[in-house]
Amino acid sequence: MKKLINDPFEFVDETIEGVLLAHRDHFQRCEGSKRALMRADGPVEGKVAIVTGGGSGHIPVFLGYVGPGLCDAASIGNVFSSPSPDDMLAATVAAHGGAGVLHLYGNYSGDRMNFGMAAEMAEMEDVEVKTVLVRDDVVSAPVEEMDRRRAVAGLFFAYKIAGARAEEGATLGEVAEAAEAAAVNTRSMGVALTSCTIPAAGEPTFQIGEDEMELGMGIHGEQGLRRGKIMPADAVVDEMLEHILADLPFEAGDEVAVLVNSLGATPPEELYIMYRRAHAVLGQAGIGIHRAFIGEYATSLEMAGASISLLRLDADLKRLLDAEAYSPLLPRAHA
Amino acid sequence: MKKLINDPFEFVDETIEGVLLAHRDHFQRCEGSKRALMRADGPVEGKVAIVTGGGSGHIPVFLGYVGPGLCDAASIGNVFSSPSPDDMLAATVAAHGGAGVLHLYGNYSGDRMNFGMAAEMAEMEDVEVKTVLVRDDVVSAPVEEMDRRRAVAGLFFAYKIAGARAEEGATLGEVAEAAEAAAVNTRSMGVALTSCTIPAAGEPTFQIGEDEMELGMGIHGEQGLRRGKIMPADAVVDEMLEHILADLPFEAGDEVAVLVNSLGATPPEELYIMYRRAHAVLGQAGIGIHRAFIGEYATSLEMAGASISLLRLDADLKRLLDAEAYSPLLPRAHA
Amino acid sequence: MERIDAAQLIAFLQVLTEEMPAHRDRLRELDAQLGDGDLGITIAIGMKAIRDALADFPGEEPGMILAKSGMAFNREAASTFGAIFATALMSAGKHIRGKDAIEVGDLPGMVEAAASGVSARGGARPGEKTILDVLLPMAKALEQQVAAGASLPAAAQAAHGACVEAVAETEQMEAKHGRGGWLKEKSIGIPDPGSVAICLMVECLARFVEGQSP
Amino acid sequence: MERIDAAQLIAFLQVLTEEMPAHRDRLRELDAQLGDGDLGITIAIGMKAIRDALADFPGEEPGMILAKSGMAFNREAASTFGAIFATALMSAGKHIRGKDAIEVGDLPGMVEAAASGVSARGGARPGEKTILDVLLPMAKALEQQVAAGASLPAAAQAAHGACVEAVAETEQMEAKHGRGGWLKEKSIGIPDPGSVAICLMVECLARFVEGQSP
Ligand SMILES: Nc1ncnc2c1ncn2[C@@H]1O[C@H](COP(=O)(O)OP(=O)(O)O)[C@@H](O)[C@H]1O
Ligand SMILES: Nc1ncnc2c1ncn2[C@@H]1O[C@H](COP(=O)(O)OP(=O)(O)O)[C@@H](O)[C@H]1O
Ligand SMILES: [Mg+2]
Ligand SMILES: [Mg+2]
Ligand SMILES: [Mg+2]
Ligand SMILES: [Mg+2]
Repeated sequence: MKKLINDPFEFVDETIEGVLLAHRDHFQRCEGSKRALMRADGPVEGKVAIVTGGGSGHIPVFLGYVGPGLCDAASIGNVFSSPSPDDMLAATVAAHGGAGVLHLYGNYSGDRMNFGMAAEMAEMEDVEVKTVLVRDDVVSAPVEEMDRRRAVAGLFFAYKIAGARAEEGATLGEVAEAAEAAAVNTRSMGVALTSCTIPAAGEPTFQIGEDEMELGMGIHGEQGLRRGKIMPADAVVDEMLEHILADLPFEAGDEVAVLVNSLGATPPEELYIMYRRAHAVLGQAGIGIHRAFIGEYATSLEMAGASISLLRLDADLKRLLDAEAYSPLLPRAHA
Repeated sequence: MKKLINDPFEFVDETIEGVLLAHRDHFQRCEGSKRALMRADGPVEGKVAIVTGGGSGHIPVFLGYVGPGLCDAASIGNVFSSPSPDDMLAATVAAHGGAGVLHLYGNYSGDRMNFGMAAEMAEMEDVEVKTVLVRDDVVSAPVEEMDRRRAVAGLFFAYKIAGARAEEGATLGEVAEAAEAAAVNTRSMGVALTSCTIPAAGEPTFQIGEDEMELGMGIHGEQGLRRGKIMPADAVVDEMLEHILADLPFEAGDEVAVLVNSLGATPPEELYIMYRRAHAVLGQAGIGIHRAFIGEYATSLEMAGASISLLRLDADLKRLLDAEAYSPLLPRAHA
Repeated sequence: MERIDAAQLIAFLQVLTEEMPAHRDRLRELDAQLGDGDLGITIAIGMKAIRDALADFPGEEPGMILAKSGMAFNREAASTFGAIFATALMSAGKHIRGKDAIEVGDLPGMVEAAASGVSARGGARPGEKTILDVLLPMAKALEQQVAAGASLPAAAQAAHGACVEAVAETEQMEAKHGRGGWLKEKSIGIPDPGSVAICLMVECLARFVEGQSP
Repeated sequence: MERIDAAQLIAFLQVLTEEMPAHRDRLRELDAQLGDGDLGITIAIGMKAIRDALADFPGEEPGMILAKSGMAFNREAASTFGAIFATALMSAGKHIRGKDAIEVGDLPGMVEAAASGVSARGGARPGEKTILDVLLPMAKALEQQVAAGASLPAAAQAAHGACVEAVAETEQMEAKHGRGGWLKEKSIGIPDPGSVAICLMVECLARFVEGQSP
């Protein structure tokens, strides 16, 4: 384990401390929780608040998606583990601007159960809560069982779309609808070349050969579609897009946003090499590219690998995707 | 070597292709060169043009610093190798808006010699050229031999400052002065935990033990100050800041900008843990922090490690640092 | 020992929270095969959280101690297992509300309450490779023990035996929930990590009530 | 062989560009010890660039072929070494401008011209662990050979001998330029990679003129 860290059990709290010190104008702590942050200018009176959360180790997911045009607050747990209901409740109550709260997060059972408890408690405190789950990873379950699918980098699209809709002054129902529209129109798939190491575990989560890759792996090291020899980037992109395109399916004439995301160690150069191929494949399929996002949007600590996400756009989604948004932890080209 | 690439010898050209496809509104090729890009809206008539360049493998350095408020064009070479004088000349001529060109790049002999040839040729074509070299790595030579020092992530500050000054309509001499002011007030030091692998080489540039780190290593794997056992992040930051602070020296009452930069594989979480310590150490030393930049600003492919850079500010530098700037390849929090 | 009063429950939690972290690596490895490998850490952190909370428990009745232990666990080690475990302890604790000691006759009902709480929270049904698959056989074994007039140590022993068997049976189940659910048939052949953790806790309980008996 | 005309120079460049890439790994490793390890790749790419340019050379005189080879090398494999090597070849080429063949008597002047071009471009002085430290001894050896009336093969052989010795001497020098310069005294003990590359090229030349001689 080669890391620039101190006590592995202080990893999360020290990260949050650093984030707060570096971006004092952007974040504040939510009252009553060490593990929940919100916009410095929150709660925004009269606006639907979007609250997210999940395990640590995925920056910019989740804290990095807090900001104008994005989420209002996030609670984060230990590395790759759900936050506690207490922290989620603190975020929910703190961010509430009187217009209700959307719980928008990835479809992981720990998060779902704990957010479920938090939502029950919030409702006892008279905060209206709706929930939308992102479930974009095509290999995690067949399309007929979409509700069992896990979330990966497609979270970005859901945050961006829902955040813009809330900023427009929409109601809780409308914001939830926009978030769900983003969720059902997003498809992703990843590839991992190396494992990451959870600081407190001290050992790689999984073993993988020097010449192997795993297609479809989840962002916590969950098994993917298949383990095989490393292939050239173009072949990897082809195989990923084959699964992604067939799943929705995306069709000639569709317009999409493309996200090529690094899981951590994979450098931007490789993402651009992948994007180049994706651009060609989509062109061949008659699918138009409205906008490309390339960089670190959802990581797995220092894992080497990448994911591709497509969001099928209509006029509404396009408007929301193009709206202004800001967070100091996000790649610049996000809007 | 675990990489998502195709032919290693096409690595650079495919990266550039991807960048151009992904950011069509932002970049264009410079006439006559496959390895030089400029602002899509360039040349900017009447503005001093800033041209940079160097080896590939460091994104966002160099292409990522082309944009409004930053550089006007960049030429890039093979991985970790200087661009050719032809490419530098193409960038220089294409970006020239009639007000002269500043060659602003890192102090590496290959770049210096090749930019030297390009500048001679540009002057034969009646383009006035001035040159400023960034030389921020404190361990690469003693302070009395500052002109032998190499550049690392401190490039960011020089681009940001010079770019803002040029945007203000300053003359070539004034822009060069601002760039030099940034250069002489910047100090950096890095630490590497792993090597990177040049795609065409196929093997790690250097060997380093599973429990070792190298303090002061350069961004191409140039030897640093000392090889030793990995230390906790706080101790690493303390040792780096000791060298950095003593070098200028930075003193109580100074105001600085802080850059904590990932060399590639080191995740943002670790950068924030380091920043947290840097914040404390600077506070203790009575040094004020005007602004913090945390993320990937100058990388070495997939190397694990980080660097810290400090820029000592005065009122002018502060104004220039805070000015607007944009590039789709830069972390958001850069201005 | 025939009853577990508040002081003894605290003593037991002391032993439990000391012992469980030792299984960290085994649970981590098991969980890594089915999911993300965090369960070992979850248990270690959660047990420490209970341990840190023990000082606040004197004066509380056993039901409340169980509920607060669950909440403390999930506060510091929130996760699927944390939520499920907290739900189980809260449900079991609610079942003995008002009692000043746990007697052998309370056990079947407590475990049944835990099982139905877990099922309500996570939507799992028997045979889906979750801790339900140890809770339900354990409840059944305890009922039989109580019906046969068994002592607390004997009942705990039998519960542990049922657990061990039940864990072995989870090996052949296909996971439907949590990360294991994404593996589908590939999840077969590995025991359910959460169930292994429960089994280890029951083993510790059985040893505790045995060791303390006259 | 007593003279190298344009056709023979092209033939030599064919051999050279075929052989040099084989030294890739050795040069990479040497350069990695002093700097960034790219020299092996630089040589491989640069040599390929010259090879690809060969088709354009017929019709050019030898001096122009040298100059264009240097430019082609540095266009595709720009680097410190590329700039230095291009400068060396351009300076040597300029020295024989107008001649239709290189004769043994041209060699000392060509190498001296290369050395002063390199020194002007990069500011290095003798003893600073750069290719100057092979170019200068080589020029001296060639001068002696020419004064003694040596044949072209003999002179080339002697130049290579001088190179080998000079490379060995660079081991004891402290680097002052390029990446090696940052290592200071730690650069001692390793031969200068750029000089090793030059030496390998001269060896190839010596074999070429030997093999082709009657
Ligand atoms: N719906 C559920 N009901 C009951 N137990 C569950 C459920 N889902 C998961 N579990 C238990 O939780 C264990 C995994 O816990 P944990 O590692 O925290 O989950 P994850 O890391 O996948 O979020 C499983 O082994 C299983 O025993
Ligand atoms: N100023 C100089 N003059 C002459 N030769 C030089 C000079 N600087 C470097 N060299 C030569 O170039 C070689 C290194 O080339 P290269 O690997 O391209 O440089 P780098 O990677 O450090 O930019 C050295 O071994 C040395 O022989
Ligand atoms: Mg987990
Ligand atoms: Mg180099
Ligand atoms: Mg788990
Ligand atoms: Mg080199």
